[in-house]
Amino acid sequence: MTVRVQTEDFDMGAEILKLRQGNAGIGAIASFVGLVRDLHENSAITEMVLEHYPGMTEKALTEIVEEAKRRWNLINALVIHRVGTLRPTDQIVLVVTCCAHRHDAFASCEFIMDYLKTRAPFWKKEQTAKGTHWVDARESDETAVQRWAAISTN
Amino acid sequence: MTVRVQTEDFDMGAEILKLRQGNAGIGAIASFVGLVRDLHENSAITEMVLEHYPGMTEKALTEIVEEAKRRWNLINALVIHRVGTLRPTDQIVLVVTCCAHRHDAFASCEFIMDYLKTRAPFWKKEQTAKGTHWVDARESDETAVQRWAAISTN
Amino acid sequence: MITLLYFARLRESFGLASEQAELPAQVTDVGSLTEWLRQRGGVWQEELAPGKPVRVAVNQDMADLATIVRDKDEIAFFPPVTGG
Amino acid sequence: MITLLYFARLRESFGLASEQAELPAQVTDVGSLTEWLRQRGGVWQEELAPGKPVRVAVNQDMADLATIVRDKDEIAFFPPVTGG
Repeated sequence: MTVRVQTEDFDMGAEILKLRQGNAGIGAIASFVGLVRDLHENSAITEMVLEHYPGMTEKALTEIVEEAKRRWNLINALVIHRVGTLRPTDQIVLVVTCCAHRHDAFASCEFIMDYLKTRAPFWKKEQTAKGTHWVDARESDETAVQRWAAISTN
Repeated sequence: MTVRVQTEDFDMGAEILKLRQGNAGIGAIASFVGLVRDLHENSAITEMVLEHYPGMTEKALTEIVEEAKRRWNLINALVIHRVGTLRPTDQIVLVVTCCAHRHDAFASCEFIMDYLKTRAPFWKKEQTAKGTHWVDARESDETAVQRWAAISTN
Repeated sequence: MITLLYFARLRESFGLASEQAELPAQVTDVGSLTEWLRQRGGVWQEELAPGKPVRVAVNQDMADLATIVRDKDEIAFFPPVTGG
Repeated sequence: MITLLYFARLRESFGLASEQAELPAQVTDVGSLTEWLRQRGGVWQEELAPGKPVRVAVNQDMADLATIVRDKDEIAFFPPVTGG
């Protein structure tokens, strides 16, 4: 289980290869990549700055992965989240889950993303033609995370 | 939307890069890779042969992706499925979905995998120390696909 | 003429991947086609016995016993699928 | 001494990323600490007004108004998170 916060870009294919190497018990790998879009609420985005809380961010991500491990049969998992200045089409986040079976892989990957969105201390500031502004938290992200409280794991 | 059946291996990172290139409206990419495990129902697997129905397989996969496109906001999607002889840790299948938002990406990717498992004409034959045998279809795969009939898309 | 295709376990049991046949007079749908094949006896009777989990596609679309079979059709017989 | 950290919009509004302060006598929990900061007036009063969506972490764990604050604690104030 690995959690990284970094300014550098990541190579998804290489990361997944490293994660699964030497484990022939892995039958299913689900992954998610979040990218900077060029549009947010109808404004063209030219740049985005991601801020985090060093120390607490890594701790929060580790706790989310540990919780996923308690809920599903997770063989290995990886979370990489970038910080600093990013531009449209840049990669922001990578979540990978390795399991024996696909249901565990899909569910744990989506669970980690939903919790990351609402529990890990990151903040986005967008630059548009109108200037810069901090992105507001979305109600739908809170709804998404609360869903997991009611969902059985199998 | 691309569907491929091939004997060659695939490079997941390169495929995803190609799929999303030039589209800054993509904010979320979900993907799934299926791998040959070294164990199936407690027997050690040394080799596996994947057979398909040329023509119908590609048609079935295309229909599954089209159905996903009707149900979710899918910007682009890719399915690659290998056939021929494979060994433990080899990649079998890749499904990638590109969307603006993560819920659409996760749901459509899992939907395509569930339908592929039960509706696309592929058959696995496993080689173990006890000899070769055709893998039986699993009841749980049929249950997984029927779930989508009852699930709303948003 | 119709084209018959067999896959996976059925292909191995029958020792046959495909065959061309004149459409028999009594064959109008998948049900009567299956019955006609069953009358070959041996492994045909065994593998196509009622209740066996055999799937049929007509012209590359999944079919059931009531699906109509016509001259020039491509009809495939195979076990439940297990890919992915 | 306690360490106070501010992130994102709050860091910019306060013009301050962190500060060290003696734990004031009347501060026992997150609620009374917030009230103490609010009494600085201006942007402090504005950004920390009751009902504003401000999150607080004590020693890097999410906290609420009733969470106890002790000497040597690290307390962070920030808006709802928006990563991923």
